Amino acid sequence: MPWDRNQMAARAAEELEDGMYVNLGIGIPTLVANYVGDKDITLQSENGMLGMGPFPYEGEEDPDLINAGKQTITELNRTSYFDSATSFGMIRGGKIAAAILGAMEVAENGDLANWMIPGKLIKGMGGAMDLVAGVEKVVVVMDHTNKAGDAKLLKACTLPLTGTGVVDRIITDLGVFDVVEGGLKIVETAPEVTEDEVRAKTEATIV
Amino acid sequence: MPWDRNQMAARAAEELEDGMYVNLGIGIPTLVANYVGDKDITLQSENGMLGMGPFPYEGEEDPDLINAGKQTITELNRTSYFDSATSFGMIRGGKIAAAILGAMEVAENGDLANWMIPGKLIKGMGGAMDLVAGVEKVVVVMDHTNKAGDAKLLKACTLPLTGTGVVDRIITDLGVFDVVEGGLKIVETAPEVTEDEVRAKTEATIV
Amino acid sequence: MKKVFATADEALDGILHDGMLIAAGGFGLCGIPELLIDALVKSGVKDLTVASNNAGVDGFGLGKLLETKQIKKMMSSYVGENAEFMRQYLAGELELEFNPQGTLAERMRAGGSGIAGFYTKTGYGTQIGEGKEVKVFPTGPQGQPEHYILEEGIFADLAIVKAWKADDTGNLVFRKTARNFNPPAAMCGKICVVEVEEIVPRGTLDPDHIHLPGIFVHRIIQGEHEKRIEKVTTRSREDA
Amino acid sequence: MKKVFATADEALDGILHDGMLIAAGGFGLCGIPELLIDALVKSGVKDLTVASNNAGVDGFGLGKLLETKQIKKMMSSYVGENAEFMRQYLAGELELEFNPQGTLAERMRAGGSGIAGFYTKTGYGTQIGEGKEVKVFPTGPQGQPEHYILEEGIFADLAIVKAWKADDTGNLVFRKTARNFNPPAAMCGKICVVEVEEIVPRGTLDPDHIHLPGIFVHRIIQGEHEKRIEKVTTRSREDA
Repeated sequence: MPWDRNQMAARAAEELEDGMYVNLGIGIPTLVANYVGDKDITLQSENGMLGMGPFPYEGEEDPDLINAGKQTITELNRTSYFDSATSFGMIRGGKIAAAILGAMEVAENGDLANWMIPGKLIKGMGGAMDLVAGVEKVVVVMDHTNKAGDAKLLKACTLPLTGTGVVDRIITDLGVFDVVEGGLKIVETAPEVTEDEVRAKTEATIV
Repeated sequence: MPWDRNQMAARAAEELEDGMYVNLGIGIPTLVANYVGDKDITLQSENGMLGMGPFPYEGEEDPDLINAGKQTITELNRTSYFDSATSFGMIRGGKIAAAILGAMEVAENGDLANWMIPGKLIKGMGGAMDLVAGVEKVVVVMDHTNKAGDAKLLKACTLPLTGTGVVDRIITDLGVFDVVEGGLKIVETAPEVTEDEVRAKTEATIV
Repeated sequence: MKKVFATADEALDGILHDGMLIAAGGFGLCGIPELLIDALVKSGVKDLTVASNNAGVDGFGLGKLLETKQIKKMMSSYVGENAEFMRQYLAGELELEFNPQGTLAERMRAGGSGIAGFYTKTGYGTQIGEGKEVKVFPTGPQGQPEHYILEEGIFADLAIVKAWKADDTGNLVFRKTARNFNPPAAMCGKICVVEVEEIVPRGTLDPDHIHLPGIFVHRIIQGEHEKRIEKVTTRSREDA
Repeated sequence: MKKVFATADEALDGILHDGMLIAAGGFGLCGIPELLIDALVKSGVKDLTVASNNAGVDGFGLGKLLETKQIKKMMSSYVGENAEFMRQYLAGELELEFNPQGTLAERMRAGGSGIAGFYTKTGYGTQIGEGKEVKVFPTGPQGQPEHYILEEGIFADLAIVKAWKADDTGNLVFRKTARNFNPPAAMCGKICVVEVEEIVPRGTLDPDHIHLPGIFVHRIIQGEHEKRIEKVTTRSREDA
């Protein structure tokens, strides 16, 4: 049985260790915050905050306090604020231990595409290019295939890249995969998901 | 009669206009602060302060509050503190309207030497290279000749340079000089100092 | 040198010209210079290039300047919230230069700090790196070579910025994540105009806690801000 | 992740090795990490390269590490206050790489910010520019070409820093001009050890007014500081 969104987020949370500073992307990665448990994790929001707290209670939204997904949030007793230049200084400078991001495509060499579909969807890379270039460990959380059932783990990305050779680990609804020499390595599969099923739905070389 | 140190500083203060942010070097330039009168001048200290106040009263020295010459100083109601990277950001970025600096030698093309005498005196350039590269108007205040009576306004500097073509105006004990096409132009002379005397004590071309 | 002006119109008077490059602070709709944007709409200045992380939303923030077609080109990292933007871009009516978010912030800081260019790994091997100079530095964990691309400082004709408080010398304090791009945008403007919620007397801001010193600020106005929230997201009290 | 250590010796335990590159905060004797310098002397670590604006004075600050000859090379902008420094340098016992003060600060910030190199006008046409890449950018007032030199980021093995206050997550606040080189030095260290006058409970530092977020800080100690003044300069009350 493939993992649902929350199960994928919970699995991604296992990647995080005590004391880590972590950046979570928009979408499923945002849910990871719900599963860190007792671990001492500090969340960075690249618009200028370390120590991101949960969503505010109704009526307590502050327009001056949002995350990188533009959602209202709250602060914690460890929080600090800073400007965007400093924020990306720490990102590029390798101070963030892990980034958990969504993706449109990942290639077997770790190339990542998650910022545009030419002629169709133009959103922009936001902070993703800086994150993948600077952060120590890049974990991608994504559906294993698109809605048409086509593979999103490819031999080579077809969409414009966000970064080259930057992805370390991929968590999909079907399992967990590491980018290694020669292709992707299956670390584990979701319950009742077989390696054959994974191979059938993956274009990338599985080693 | 040549100007004394205080008269040179007073003359240099005339270069400053209302609203200017100004950096004063060590030595005679520091004295310029005593002569700004009612003009709304904000002094920058490149170790990380805008709005430098006077020396503290005895017993009120604060080890955390010094100027770039390492002297104890005070703050004003306009003061802000910042780190060295930001401080030199504003210097290189052209935000400082004027710098008043000392010099060992100035050449007729505006070259400045004020940071070392090879094999003899090794102090370092401190912030001077950044100041002359970034500040809009660079005014040098210096003795016209050295103790041996040799010219310090030269055709070309003999000492290692602080910057090339950076000096706009020079104030010496003998007068005020602008760096112009072809050499130095006498703007004014100290009382009873003749143009002949200036020419005799100057190696640089006077146009 | 009086820096305080009565209105946004007056604060922009005499410093606008068609084709100018404007750096704008703000992230999404948070910390955006709403009053100065309205004044730009009113001024009718056109053919603008605007460096701003986002382009507002339809009908608010920089979205207003897109509707009036006063913007010729945007330099941004993310424009996903703005349908009119997408329409103009796909129709070829608007130029768009994508900048990774950190590159955009650093380019602004660089321009304001006398740094003409800098080398970043961000964007190497992607569209963003195409046509840009590549240089190798031995910055890997054991000194291995890594690839960097050259990005240039942004030197804007005008910066428009929103802060929380200012004193009359232009010292600024920002509030929470509304700081974002405002300090780097302010730094890179030849002229920097700032709107604040409150102008306070000199000496009431702690000099240790001024986020942007007044030297970067040329004109200031105080005004009422709508501070629209883009995505109200809450938890219910029962979750607690 | 416990960041708070009991003593400077413990805070440096296991992270020192001969030949390492250390970035140190402070300007003159203001805001220098005096306790960590003492611990470095005690450790006996040697062949150090130290990036620091100054080299202390004879017998205090980095001057202590010069006396014990633990420093092989200094990267500094100004060393005029230190006779032992001058003696070792003129005798060829010590290497010295002069960096313009702003270049040194920016090199530290760059290294800590993933910027491998940057172009500055500072030092072009001087000894400092010799052997460095020159590039022309059209940054003059009317787009005229201007010359810049390439300076590289400093990536230090260790940063030693003095702050005023910290919380136990490493968020730092500095006081007045004792801030100076401390934030950029902290940023460029693979490991950053900080000494403070006071460790305060979480939540007591205003999150809007933290000068350096804890992410840059790995180890913290609290201790008594001598805070020696280099040049006591006063005015008499009669002048008032």
